[in-house]
Amino acid sequence: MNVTDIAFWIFAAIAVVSGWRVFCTDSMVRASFLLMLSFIAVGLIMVLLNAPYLGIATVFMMAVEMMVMALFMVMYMMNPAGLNPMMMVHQHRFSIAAGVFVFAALTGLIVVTRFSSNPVAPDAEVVVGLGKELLGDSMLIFETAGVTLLATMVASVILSSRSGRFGEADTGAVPPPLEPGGEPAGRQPEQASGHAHHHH
Amino acid sequence: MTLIALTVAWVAFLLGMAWYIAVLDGLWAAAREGRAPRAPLANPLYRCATILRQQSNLTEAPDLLNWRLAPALYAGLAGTGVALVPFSSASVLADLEVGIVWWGAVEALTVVVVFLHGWSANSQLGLIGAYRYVAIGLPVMLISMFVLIAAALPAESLAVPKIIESQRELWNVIRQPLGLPLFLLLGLSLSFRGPFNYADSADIAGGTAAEVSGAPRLVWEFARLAMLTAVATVAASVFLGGYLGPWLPGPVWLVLKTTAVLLVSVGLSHQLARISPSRMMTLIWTVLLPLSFLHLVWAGVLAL
Amino acid sequence: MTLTTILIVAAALIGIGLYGTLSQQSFVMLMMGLELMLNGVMLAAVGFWSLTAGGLPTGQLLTIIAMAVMAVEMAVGFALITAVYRNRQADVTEGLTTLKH
Amino acid sequence: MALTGLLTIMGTIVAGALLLQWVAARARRDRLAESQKIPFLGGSAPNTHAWQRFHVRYYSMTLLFIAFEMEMMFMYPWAVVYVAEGVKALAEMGMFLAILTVGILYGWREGIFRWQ
Repeated sequence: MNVTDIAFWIFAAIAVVSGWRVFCTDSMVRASFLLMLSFIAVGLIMVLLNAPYLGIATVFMMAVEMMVMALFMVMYMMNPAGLNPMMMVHQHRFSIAAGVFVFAALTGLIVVTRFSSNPVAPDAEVVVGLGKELLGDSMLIFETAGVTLLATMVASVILSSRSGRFGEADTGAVPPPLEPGGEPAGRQPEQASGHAHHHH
Repeated sequence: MTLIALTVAWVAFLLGMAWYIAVLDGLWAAAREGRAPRAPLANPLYRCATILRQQSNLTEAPDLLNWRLAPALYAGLAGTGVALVPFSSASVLADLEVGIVWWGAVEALTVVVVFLHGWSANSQLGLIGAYRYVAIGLPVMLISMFVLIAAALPAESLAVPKIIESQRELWNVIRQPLGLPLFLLLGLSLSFRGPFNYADSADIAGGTAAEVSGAPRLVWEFARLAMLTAVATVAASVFLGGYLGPWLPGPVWLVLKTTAVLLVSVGLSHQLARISPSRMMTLIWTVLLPLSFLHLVWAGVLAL
Repeated sequence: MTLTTILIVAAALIGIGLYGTLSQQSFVMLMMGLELMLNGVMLAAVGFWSLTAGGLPTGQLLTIIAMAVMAVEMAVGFALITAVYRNRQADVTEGLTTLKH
Repeated sequence: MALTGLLTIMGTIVAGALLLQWVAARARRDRLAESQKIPFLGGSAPNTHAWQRFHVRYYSMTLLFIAFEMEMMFMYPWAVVYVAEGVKALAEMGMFLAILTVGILYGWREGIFRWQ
């Protein structure tokens, strides 16, 4: 076992254990940063696999995404810090069984399959290769990704922004009732949306 | 052996530069108040001793693990930032092929660490600092990435040593004049000083550090200074040619350039006024980001 | 570090992610499960690229596309959660019953 | 291995900083009274925990940011081959950035760079 192997096993253990702890911790902020830790460990494994660019880029992309994830946790969770522990799960046994089954099936497949060995040369200029690919044969993929990202930006702004051109986005919104067919429960958006001048 | 020697050298460099920034800050404060500075060189050390003698504060039910980890990780990230920079053409601690990508990761992780620091105290003012910092820290990152990518164009590489070597004839600060000022703004944001002090400002009683005293506070304040040092070291290498220079040996040039960049940064942080976070966010997206686009186009056309 | 071990680690991540996706009630935690599955997929893709594809550039591109999918999923997912929350104040999957009636 | 130096300096500094905090905590035996642990609010007593649902007023910006930041993934490899590929690289990235800039302009027009 050489240094690379030891490093791989450490990173792999971090990735799997922190990925598992995501669903066990009560604190939502901890959960999103545990997921980030899992991504960072996978990124470092990628560096070991001769993909330094992809690995390090995973680290920064995921750090940003999990930061935003943590913000949304605070916005949408009753109890973002897990001060009173709770499990919010459904079909729990089925989910565990599905997860274990998929892992076992994949592992079985992996163990019986024989993979051809054609490793990347240690001195290969992988970033240059990626750049050439982006600007050459895969140019259309690259530009399509641009359009896709534009569509994402526009869609997420339309869906999430409150102050639209046609008035506030939550005008007329009704919270769900506690019982089916009952009275709307919780905050009434009309009263809280800054239209106090209607009452004059 | 070289690994250990370089690590020790970089940690010593960080400590020395942190002391230097603290001295500059003291001198600046004295000049603003129109009084003669008292023991300006020893003052940072007195301050260290004072903080260390304090009791470490605790709050009700904090996230203690993250609260103690956040300052340590922040300082560690600053350390990995300087590790990318070579002292001379032969000595680089982290010889990463994708150095400036790692620098991007340092910026992103800094936002995470500062948020955690403000979050884990379970105190209102700390959280306000944390939320504000994310609003500014995220978009500022884009600007610095554009600026660094522009510097990578003539070097045809993402490694910091190659970017330095590409400046043998002409430093990037002349070739790409907008780069250094934009990058210095990032430095102020990463160590939240002056116009970019949205995390630890006085209007929220110290923000993320409002509840922090004793050794954790010492580590936190050191980490802020170390992060500014890391930014200055990277700036000195990417825009001012790093260890390149006539007559003197490489490491001396690097130290000289870093101290000069730090002097300018500290000056900016004491001179510029702060605006409200929402205005700053608009300013970043609508003024600074287009400026960095412009900078990239300029660098691109020049590199053809 | 062989391809087999890498793929088993990836399979473990996918399994845990699937568990999270199926079991979590809250929208945001459900997305964490999806992300964890994509994490495993990315690891497997880079493993194949590095050890059997001989460094074919398109293999790296595949990973980047997976990452882009993740970014799109997050941005649109959170935007949808915001829209749903704004209109119905629902933050768990059980809160959405429109399709049942 | 490229990671060795990076992880060494990170480990050294993080371990040193944690050690300092631990030693300082061990050296002082006096305990804080519970009343001293109340979060600082300029003298007034907090009536809620700080950790609760919070309306982060720039959430739309963060979503736009996630989508926009993806473009960095394409820009780094582009920068490496830029000189070799020449005008073609400039044109392709110009187009890509122009497409994404439309998104930023749209977001600006919808007012997402302000507090919502």
